[in-house]
Amino acid sequence: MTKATRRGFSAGAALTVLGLGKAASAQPAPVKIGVIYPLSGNSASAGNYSKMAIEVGADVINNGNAELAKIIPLAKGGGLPGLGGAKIQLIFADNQGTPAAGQNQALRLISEEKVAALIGAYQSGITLTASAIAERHGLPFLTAESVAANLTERGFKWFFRTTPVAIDFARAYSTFLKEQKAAGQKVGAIALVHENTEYGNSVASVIADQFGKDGLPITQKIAYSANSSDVQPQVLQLKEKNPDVVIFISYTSDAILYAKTMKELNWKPSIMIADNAGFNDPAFLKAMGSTVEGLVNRSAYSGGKPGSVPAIFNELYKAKAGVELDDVSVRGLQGFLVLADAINRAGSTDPAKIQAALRATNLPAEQMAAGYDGVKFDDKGQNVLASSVVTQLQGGKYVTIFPKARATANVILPYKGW
Amino acid sequence: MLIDARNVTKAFGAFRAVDDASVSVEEGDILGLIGPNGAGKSTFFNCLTGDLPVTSGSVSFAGADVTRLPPEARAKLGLARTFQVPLTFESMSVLDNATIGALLRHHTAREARAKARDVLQRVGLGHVTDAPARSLGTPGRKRLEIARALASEPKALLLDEAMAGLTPTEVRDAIELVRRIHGDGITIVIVEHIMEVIVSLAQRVVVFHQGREIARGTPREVTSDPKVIEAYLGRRKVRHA
Amino acid sequence: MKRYLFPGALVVLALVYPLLVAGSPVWERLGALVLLGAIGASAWNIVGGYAGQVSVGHSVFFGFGAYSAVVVYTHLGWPPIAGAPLGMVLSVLLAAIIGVPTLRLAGHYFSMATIAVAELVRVLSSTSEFLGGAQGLGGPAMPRTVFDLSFISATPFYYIFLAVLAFLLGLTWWIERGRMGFYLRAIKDSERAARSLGVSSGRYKLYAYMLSGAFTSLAGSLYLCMFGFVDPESGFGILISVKMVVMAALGGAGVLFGPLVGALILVPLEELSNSYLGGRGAGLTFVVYGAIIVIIARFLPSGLLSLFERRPARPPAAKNQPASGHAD
Amino acid sequence: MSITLVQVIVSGLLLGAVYALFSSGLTLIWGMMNVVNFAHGDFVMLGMYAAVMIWTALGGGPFAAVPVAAMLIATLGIVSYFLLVRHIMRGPMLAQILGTFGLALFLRYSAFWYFGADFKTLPDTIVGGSFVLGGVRFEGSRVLAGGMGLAITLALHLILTRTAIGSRMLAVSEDATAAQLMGIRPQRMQALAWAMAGAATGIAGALIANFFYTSPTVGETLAIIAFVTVSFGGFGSVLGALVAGLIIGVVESLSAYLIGPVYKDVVVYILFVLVLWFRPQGLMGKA
Repeated sequence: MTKATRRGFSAGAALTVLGLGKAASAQPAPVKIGVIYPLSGNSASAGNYSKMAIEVGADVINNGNAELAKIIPLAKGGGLPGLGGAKIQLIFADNQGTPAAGQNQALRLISEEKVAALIGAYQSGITLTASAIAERHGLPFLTAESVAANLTERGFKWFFRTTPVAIDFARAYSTFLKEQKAAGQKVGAIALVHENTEYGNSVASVIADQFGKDGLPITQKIAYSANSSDVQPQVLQLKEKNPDVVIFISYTSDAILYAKTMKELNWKPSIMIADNAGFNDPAFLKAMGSTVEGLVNRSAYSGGKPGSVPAIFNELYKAKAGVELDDVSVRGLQGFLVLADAINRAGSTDPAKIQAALRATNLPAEQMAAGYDGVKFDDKGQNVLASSVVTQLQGGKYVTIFPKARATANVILPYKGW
Repeated sequence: MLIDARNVTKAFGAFRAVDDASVSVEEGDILGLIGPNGAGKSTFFNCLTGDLPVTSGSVSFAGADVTRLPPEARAKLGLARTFQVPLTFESMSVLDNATIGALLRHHTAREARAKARDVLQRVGLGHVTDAPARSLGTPGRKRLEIARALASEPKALLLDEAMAGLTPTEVRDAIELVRRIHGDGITIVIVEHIMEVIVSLAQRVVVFHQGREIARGTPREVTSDPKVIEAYLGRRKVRHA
Repeated sequence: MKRYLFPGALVVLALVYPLLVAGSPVWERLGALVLLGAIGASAWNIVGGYAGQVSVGHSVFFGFGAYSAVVVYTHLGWPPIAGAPLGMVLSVLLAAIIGVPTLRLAGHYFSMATIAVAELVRVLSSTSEFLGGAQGLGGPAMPRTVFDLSFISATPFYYIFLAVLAFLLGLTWWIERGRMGFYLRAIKDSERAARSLGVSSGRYKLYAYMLSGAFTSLAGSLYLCMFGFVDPESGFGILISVKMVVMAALGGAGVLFGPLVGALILVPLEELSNSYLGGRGAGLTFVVYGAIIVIIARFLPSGLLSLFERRPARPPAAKNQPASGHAD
Repeated sequence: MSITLVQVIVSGLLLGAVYALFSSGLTLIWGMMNVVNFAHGDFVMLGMYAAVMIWTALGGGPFAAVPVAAMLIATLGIVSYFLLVRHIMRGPMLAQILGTFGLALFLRYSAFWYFGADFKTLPDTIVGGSFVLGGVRFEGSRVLAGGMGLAITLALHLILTRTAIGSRMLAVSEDATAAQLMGIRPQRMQALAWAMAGAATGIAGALIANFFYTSPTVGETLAIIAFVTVSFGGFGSVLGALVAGLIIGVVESLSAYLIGPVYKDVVVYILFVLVLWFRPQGLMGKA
């Protein structure tokens, strides 16, 4: 345990005692946290899973979890000790998948609901507009999953990001592939298939840059529009060029179609990498899990050994959502935990104090629900300890295979498929 | 020669609705176009107004070749028309309907409206100027179409079956109206299959049958023409069968 | 002077609204959103309502306006609002390019062609590096000068939008009473009859389309100034177009205040239902929203303002008018 | 021609037949009543959910799903007709957009509320895998959907043009008042048209669900394709929708393969606008 957390722990414990005394007479007013997610529209699936993950997080803080309490101080139950045992109240808002609704709801949460801080909003464009309102009103906004690079380049004082960004993914893939090359796998030709909205475009261009620097040849780049009704032509293009490695950057609906179509047309590369989103969606795994055995993915969710923070949260989440934690939901959960920790340390719902506490955040790896090396923000509000692991689908479940230090299983190549 | 159509042919695919028809109208004439249903007279009529482009042949109006001109350009030259099934502007008042026509020669809406009132008075719609056009019955709509066309101050007025669907009394009123319009110096072309109307109105008549002109002359001449009788009677026989 | 009562009351209410809700940023913003919606729908109304050419692809102009504003900021460093005139000029040109081939189309074909053009532009914009591709472009993150229109409160936007809407409605009113207004309504009722009376329908439809496009573009620029971000979906998406149509139709298309009334109903309905139901994440917002639209369409197919229309006689049952009957 | 190109064309044709199938209901309503159903995509979506439900709840395959979906969506069509469409038809064209768009949102989010936001797919074991013919691979579910698409679209076309009931429906579409004088009840014929369109749409949904993902918002994607297909083919013409569907399917596949998937929609839209430029009434519409 690091110094910082031990201090946090003892201070928290002391305040809990005080808080309990108060609670007997009057329960302090709950701390409201505004949560903006796509709860309708095309990304509603992801939004609703993240919502449940955050609810699990809030439940742990409000009502406690004995196992987690051993590792995470806030998991003792009884709310936020720093605020006299105030419970956390989540106020959810639907961004409807539009930047306008995202901003309107952010304003409502700030001015009507008087939330202490905001978290959201999944799509980068919506995070951009929603956080602009928070900035003007001087209220902390934390994004747990928007990866667009420009978000942290705006000189905002109230904006924080816990998630790794595209460059982190790109480095992870690059290192992983170089390792595989050294181990004798062929990586002579790499194809990049990406959907053509913000997510796919930005990640693809960062990967292309990084691979260029690292001498990994991208021989084929296929952009396609999300929500395609047919992906046969794309798969046929791949089949023709027959690259050794394919990296897919796709949403769920497309991921399903690619998996189906590759099986239909009976073609597979020797390494198939899927950049998260679609291929990690519980809906995708439910539907297509058996046809993409051996798929390599990146994830912020690393599984972990029984008794670890991710494993315990996974059990809690599974009981609520009926599916395992995945990359998106675990990032949302982690973002929420960071925010709750900061509010607790701030000891107040005063935005400036929360902002200061967020700046001072220094959480160690073992407290992480996500597979980060910890949480610590730089001047721009980016979590410098964010990282992702590389996972592989083995026996219908994702296991961590890279980096070595976190690996829970060995790499099995070539890609098996169906 | 106010209207001069030469060798007009209008084909729909292989079917020639009008086949090589030539008709000319002198200024101040009342010309009747008659023929049984499907004879091509309405198609020919629409070629004159520009609603249908001709397949071959030429049309000139007031000395200008208008063969390739759209209907609105012909209207500007002074060619006005009514429709077989009245196409009144249903959402507007009677006055506004006529104002649209008057706007062709009047610059402001105010002047056009004054002109429109005047014309409505003349055709006998002066008492319903503010009523919505959709409240009129068939005779009213036909009258309104005539008023609208007159408000555009045309040289020639082309009437497409203006009497169809009217009662005998209404037909008599309408004939009276057309006479008055003609009296104001407006050339009239009238498509009709009620023979009585043609006989009492037209100075000259052209008879169509199966897309071709089969007879022309005064009403008296054509009604005694055996070809015309056959065309009409032949058709009547079919109807009875 | 009963006919001035409604607009008069509306004007007074519009002027004092921000004072009535001062202190509630959400209600201040709601006022601005209503006006912004009304500007878009009123602009659409010129061609869709008055001329009866139902464009379901007006997002093309909206997106041009929004992108023009953000592009002058991104590439030239100007305040976004400086892009508004550029957007309007480009939209007029674009309207001419789109209008000439599509305005010849009758009824639903025109609607479908406009959808196709808007989708085409949306897809192309997402491949354009210059326009920020699929990621979209953001306006100034921090206000640099007052011209960036980056206000904390929505009230300045409210008055800017109100001025624009007043100008647009005034212009529409002036057009409605003049030659062009008569001609557009005539074209809507029967293009064939209008042409027979010397109305150059193609030209007037195009004028209406260009004018409508220019103001829709202005709405897009104003949207960008307020929200500070546009991407292909929020600029050119089909939902933007449909909302304009629905607002105008709901209030009364081809009626001066119709779009405003539509916006007064729909925008608060959308915002409030999202605020109260959206957080549950069950999609209830749109169930309610959809049901209300259906009910209005069912009972007032000509829009809410038709309630106040004087109707001396019932219209005859709708009949199928042949588009070009040349029966013999 | 390379075998890959043949594969691309075959996949385009099969896709096109499906486009035709789910557009035929739209064109029927459009041609018969001059009503554009903006909720059409959501009718397809409900047909898809019917298939998903039958599989997950009862373990039934397409042979159970197709008739059930047909009946369900036909019923939905009749209900929509009597409760909504019949009334808005009297109003201006805009009322149709208003009413059917409201209906679209209502149906889409009712499904969202009931089924959740998840993407659902059917296992491809329901309709046996795939087979190879002359080097070209055919997938069972697509062949089934494409084949039934062709069959049902043609059947619909024949019903409209060759049967007594079809000519009655056409009579109503041309002049409802005149048809009434001839003893035809227009409302009955129109309700029947909605039922037939609904049945075709439901079948389309049930078949598409076998190779496509099902989600509450899938209808939006499909609706735009259907609009383009129908106006491309000429509204009211089922045969036109079939031809247009096949053309669009092949053009999409070829341009995705040859130019790039991002541009396939661009090519289709440009083609569409060009077709309307030269034939404002669509490929097979009445002039």
